[in-house]
Amino acid sequence: MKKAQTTRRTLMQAMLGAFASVLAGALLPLGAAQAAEKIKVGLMLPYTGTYASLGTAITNGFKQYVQEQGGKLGGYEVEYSVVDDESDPSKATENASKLVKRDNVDVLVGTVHSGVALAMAKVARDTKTLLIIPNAGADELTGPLCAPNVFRSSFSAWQPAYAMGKIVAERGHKNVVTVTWKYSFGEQSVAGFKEAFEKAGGKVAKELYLPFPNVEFQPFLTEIASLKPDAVFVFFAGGGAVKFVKDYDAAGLKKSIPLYGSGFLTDGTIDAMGGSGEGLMTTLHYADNLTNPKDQAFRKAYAIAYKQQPDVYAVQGYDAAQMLKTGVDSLKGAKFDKDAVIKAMETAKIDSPRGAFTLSKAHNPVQDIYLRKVEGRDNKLVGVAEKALADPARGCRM
Amino acid sequence: MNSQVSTIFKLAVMAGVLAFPAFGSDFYAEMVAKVLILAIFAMSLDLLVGFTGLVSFGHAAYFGIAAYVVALMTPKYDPANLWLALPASVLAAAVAAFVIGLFVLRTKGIYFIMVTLAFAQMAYYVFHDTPVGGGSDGIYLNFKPDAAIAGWAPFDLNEPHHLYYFVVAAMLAVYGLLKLVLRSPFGRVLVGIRSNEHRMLSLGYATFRYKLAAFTLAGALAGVAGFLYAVLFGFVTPEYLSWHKSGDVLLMVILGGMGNLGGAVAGAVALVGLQEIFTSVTKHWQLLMGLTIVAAVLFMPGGLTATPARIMARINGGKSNV
Amino acid sequence: MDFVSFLIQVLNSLQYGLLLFLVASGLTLVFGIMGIINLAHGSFYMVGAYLAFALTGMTGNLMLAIALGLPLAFVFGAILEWALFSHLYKRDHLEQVLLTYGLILIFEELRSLAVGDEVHGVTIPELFSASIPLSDNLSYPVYRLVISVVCLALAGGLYWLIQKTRLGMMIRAGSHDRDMVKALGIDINLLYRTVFALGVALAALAGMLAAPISSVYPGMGSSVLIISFVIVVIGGVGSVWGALVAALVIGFADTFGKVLLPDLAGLMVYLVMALVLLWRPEGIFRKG
Amino acid sequence: MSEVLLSAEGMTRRFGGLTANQSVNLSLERGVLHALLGPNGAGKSTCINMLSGDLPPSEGTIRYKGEDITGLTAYQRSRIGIGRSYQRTNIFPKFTVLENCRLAAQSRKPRPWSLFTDALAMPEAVERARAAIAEAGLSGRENRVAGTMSHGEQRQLEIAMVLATDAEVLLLDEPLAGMGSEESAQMVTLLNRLKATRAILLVEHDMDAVFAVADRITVMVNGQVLESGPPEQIRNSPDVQAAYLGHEAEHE
Repeated sequence: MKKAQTTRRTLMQAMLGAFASVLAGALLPLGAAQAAEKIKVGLMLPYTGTYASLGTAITNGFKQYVQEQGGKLGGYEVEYSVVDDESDPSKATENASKLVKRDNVDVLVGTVHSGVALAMAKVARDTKTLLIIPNAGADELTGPLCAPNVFRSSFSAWQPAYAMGKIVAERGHKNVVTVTWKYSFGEQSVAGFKEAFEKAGGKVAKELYLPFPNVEFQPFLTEIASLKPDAVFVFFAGGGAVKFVKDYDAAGLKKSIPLYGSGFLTDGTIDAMGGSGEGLMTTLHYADNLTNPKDQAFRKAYAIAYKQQPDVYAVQGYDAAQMLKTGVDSLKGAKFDKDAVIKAMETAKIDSPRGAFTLSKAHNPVQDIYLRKVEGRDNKLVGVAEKALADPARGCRM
Repeated sequence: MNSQVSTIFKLAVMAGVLAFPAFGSDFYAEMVAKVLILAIFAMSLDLLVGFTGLVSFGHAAYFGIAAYVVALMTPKYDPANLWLALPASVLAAAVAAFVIGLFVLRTKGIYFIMVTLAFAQMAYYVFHDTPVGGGSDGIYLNFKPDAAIAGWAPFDLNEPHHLYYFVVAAMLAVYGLLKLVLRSPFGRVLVGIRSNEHRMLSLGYATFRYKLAAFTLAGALAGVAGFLYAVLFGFVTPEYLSWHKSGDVLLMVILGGMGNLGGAVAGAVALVGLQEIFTSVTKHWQLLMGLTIVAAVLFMPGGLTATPARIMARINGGKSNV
Repeated sequence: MDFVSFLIQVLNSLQYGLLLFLVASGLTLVFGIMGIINLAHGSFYMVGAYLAFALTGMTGNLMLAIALGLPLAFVFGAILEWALFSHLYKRDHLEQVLLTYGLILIFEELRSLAVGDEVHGVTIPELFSASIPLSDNLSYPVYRLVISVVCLALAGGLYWLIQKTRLGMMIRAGSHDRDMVKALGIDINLLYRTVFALGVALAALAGMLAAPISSVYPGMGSSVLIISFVIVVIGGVGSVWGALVAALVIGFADTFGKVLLPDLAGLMVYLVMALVLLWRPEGIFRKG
Repeated sequence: MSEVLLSAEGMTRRFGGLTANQSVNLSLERGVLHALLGPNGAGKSTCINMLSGDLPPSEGTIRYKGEDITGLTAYQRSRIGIGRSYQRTNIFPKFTVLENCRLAAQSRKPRPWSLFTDALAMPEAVERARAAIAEAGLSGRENRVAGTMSHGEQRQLEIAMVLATDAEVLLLDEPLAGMGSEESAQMVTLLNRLKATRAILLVEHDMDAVFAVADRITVMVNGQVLESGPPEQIRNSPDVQAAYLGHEAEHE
């Protein structure tokens, strides 16, 4: 009994304390006096749930670049506000406005999940806050929903898929089946692939979709076997990617029908595939053995700082910080001026570990898309699939 | 808590809520508005769980459906009309609740819990997998509904303060409506059903119809909450219908104490408050949340509103009533 | 669909259904006998999968890992029953829902703290790593067949346990009338603890068996939870036989739904459930 | 001849292979208290459940005032004037006595659409409830919480609730069960008073009470009617003595 009582009391106390602190926070005039030499960065990324490791890698990459600059960006002290977005779109607008309205951040950085990123973009547009998206690939973000204050340091779903469409056609495949989850990212990837592939004379025989996050692929493998296409193109990520590749291999299809994937099929998943991924070809804006010195330095520093190898997510975080720095440099120590920062960022050339890139009119990277092949535990570079590929930014009126 | 103290307390809270925008920042005003909307949501569920004895684990479906209806009714470059969009979204939630109710109310107990959950999942997949609602990415509400009646606009929801007081008014209206309904003959029957449905049948009540009516009303009120939520945040996603949302609202009801409208409001405040605190403490905040829930179930059977009385009883040397 | 493909799809349906049965059987037992609604059942599936990953890493062999992991899961279940669930029998379903909802959050975070958030793979034991050719280009992994066989064996084992043993007699009595079990002088606490631990062990076993083909990843528990609920609803609470039939029905609905009605694939399972509810609100095999 | 209110013809109920009631014929008349006797498992509860609509019969016809009501559900039967009480006390334990009866009375004119009217401000139901409470002998206890009353009072409340529904046929399942002798005597007086204007079916174990109040007795054994007639006839029937009393002796 006594124990129960204590628990209850501490709980009550905690709640009272919470109430008081919320109240205090509510009534304090926030961010009235902002020191000119500081810049407030709001990191809104997933730190729990399926994408937790991606959120961590992006954060690490971002902070690494800031560290390399001596803890400052363009002379400005960086102050972080961090929110776990849980990859939950239903909390997204609120989380974003927490950073914007409560913490008065100068820049929003986030996130992985496209649905959450769309909600963040909405908040950014409404509040005219600068937003840098370090992963989410939804085409809309730099398409119909593009905005002067919204930037992306990663890619659009269309980019790697489009590049793969061309590659698959070049490799002589005429007749392809696609498989992905029935959600926007999957659908956009298939659309990008189909555009390039059919332009080059191929034919997508059938588009297969399964409900997200269902991973029972067996019926589709059976269907693929009976359709007998020349090749299969897929988009999956995380646990679904691992399972698909393993099932595809175990069904014996890997030997007879080559499998191609867009982007993240083989990122962070090769180990878990346990050999089934060997030889798989994918397209992305990063690969494991790029030869540029920037990448080598980056990987070395990252491995030392975080005791693990960096991945594409870390690169995207790193580049988000680089983009911000280019913008902030233009201020030359003056008070944070969003419009000036945007202007500088738009014309920036980012010296990324992935290779230098510029930004399109819609603020999406114009970048090389690499063709990679799984060898051992790495996505080894095969070559450049598309040089300086720009997202068409359909629907962007900027 | 005797009724006088309780009334004074409620009035004081109300005064605080009304005066809040004058002192608090926009962000916290938005948060209070969110809490009030969730309070509507929790009260609507309490009508089922606390007063009728129907533990619905799929209540988020009606919340989400209404949210989608207002989002879909809003043209891309224009606002929707409030006086059309609000009734339409509430009606859609009510119709969905009615149809689903026809199925789920045939079951009882554990079945009812699982079946309501499953139907909510079905609604979730309708919005997640089909293009009607923008799929998994959700859709924007670019403009808040326009309150104009024949050219005259009594208020403007784009004004944060107007929106805030609109939410306050809606919350008070729902609270008042439920109070009235609960003391009406209909409400009395619901409470009778919760206590002893079999006896209600043998007394001549068509309990199925009453339950269906309650389920539909609760769905409609959840729709009011969903509508306001969509308008407040301007973004709608399938996650509004997910079973986590249904779990959260159940949590509010039980944290506050079932069968008590004030408790549902207290539960909404408590849940949002706890989430705020825990997320500020650690990135593993869900662990704290889980532990709190487990502790609350084990040690606070009556919920928050019953706890002061229990503590008083203990302080006064009353016998243990755990 | 040609005839060979059709046959293979039937095989896929059976295999998927059997795996679902393994997860749902523990759930329906705990529901039916103890009257406990347990949302954390999916978490036990996840715990099983991570156990398989961790123990395979240590022992180098999945079969050894299962041999070690199964008793661990059983003990884990017994402890959990003692510490938490035993306080719930007299409470209403709502509180059970909440407590087990809280447990989902706790298990998920503990998993994150203990092993991180990466995706992991588990190797199929050497013995079962081969494949059997089914058509000119499609073959069927032996391991999947092994899973099906194990699931069938377990279904048989459960049938035997419930129909032929003294424990089973008590379980059957307990699911009908709690007071009667007490009157018979059976230690109901011990009975419940055993049944609950058995339920946890079944879910964990499903997770361990599935680990090599599904891989091991955060959030994997909640994906099986809802589908298990649907199976229990269709089959009838407490009926192991019902769970088997329902799991197979879902296996077929899901498999053929994806192939024949791809636009409705996500809804298929729930549509089947709605139809069954119209026909029999208490599930196909509701007893008494 | 007195007015037949409720009658059953060839009423049969099977549970799987078991026949719980086999072609039971029964009729309840206004002004007559009809007792149903029988050992445990004779099918009395099944019989009353079929009459009240809690259980559908497998075969047979049930008529109310000459109309076939076999297909009506429990609540529909209550609506036309068939009320029942339960063997295990079946009240709303957390409500007051008045609210228990008021809910019962409200069922006659439920007015579910008057959402904005205070149920307590609807005089009709409250008055009928008070009248029923008085008739059942619970005056002065209107504001007691039902669950806190004595067992005997709760049994009285059961009856009061049925009365509040204005039932013309009362199906009473062991209203004397678990009562002390004084309480039983009160209940017997009450039953005698009630039967003047109503038809009553009394399922009861207490033989003394049954012979004291019943105008007619039906004895069931193994799901069948063994004998039916006035108390004298039953008391002297060798069949009843052999089957029923002998059976009862085994139990004791």
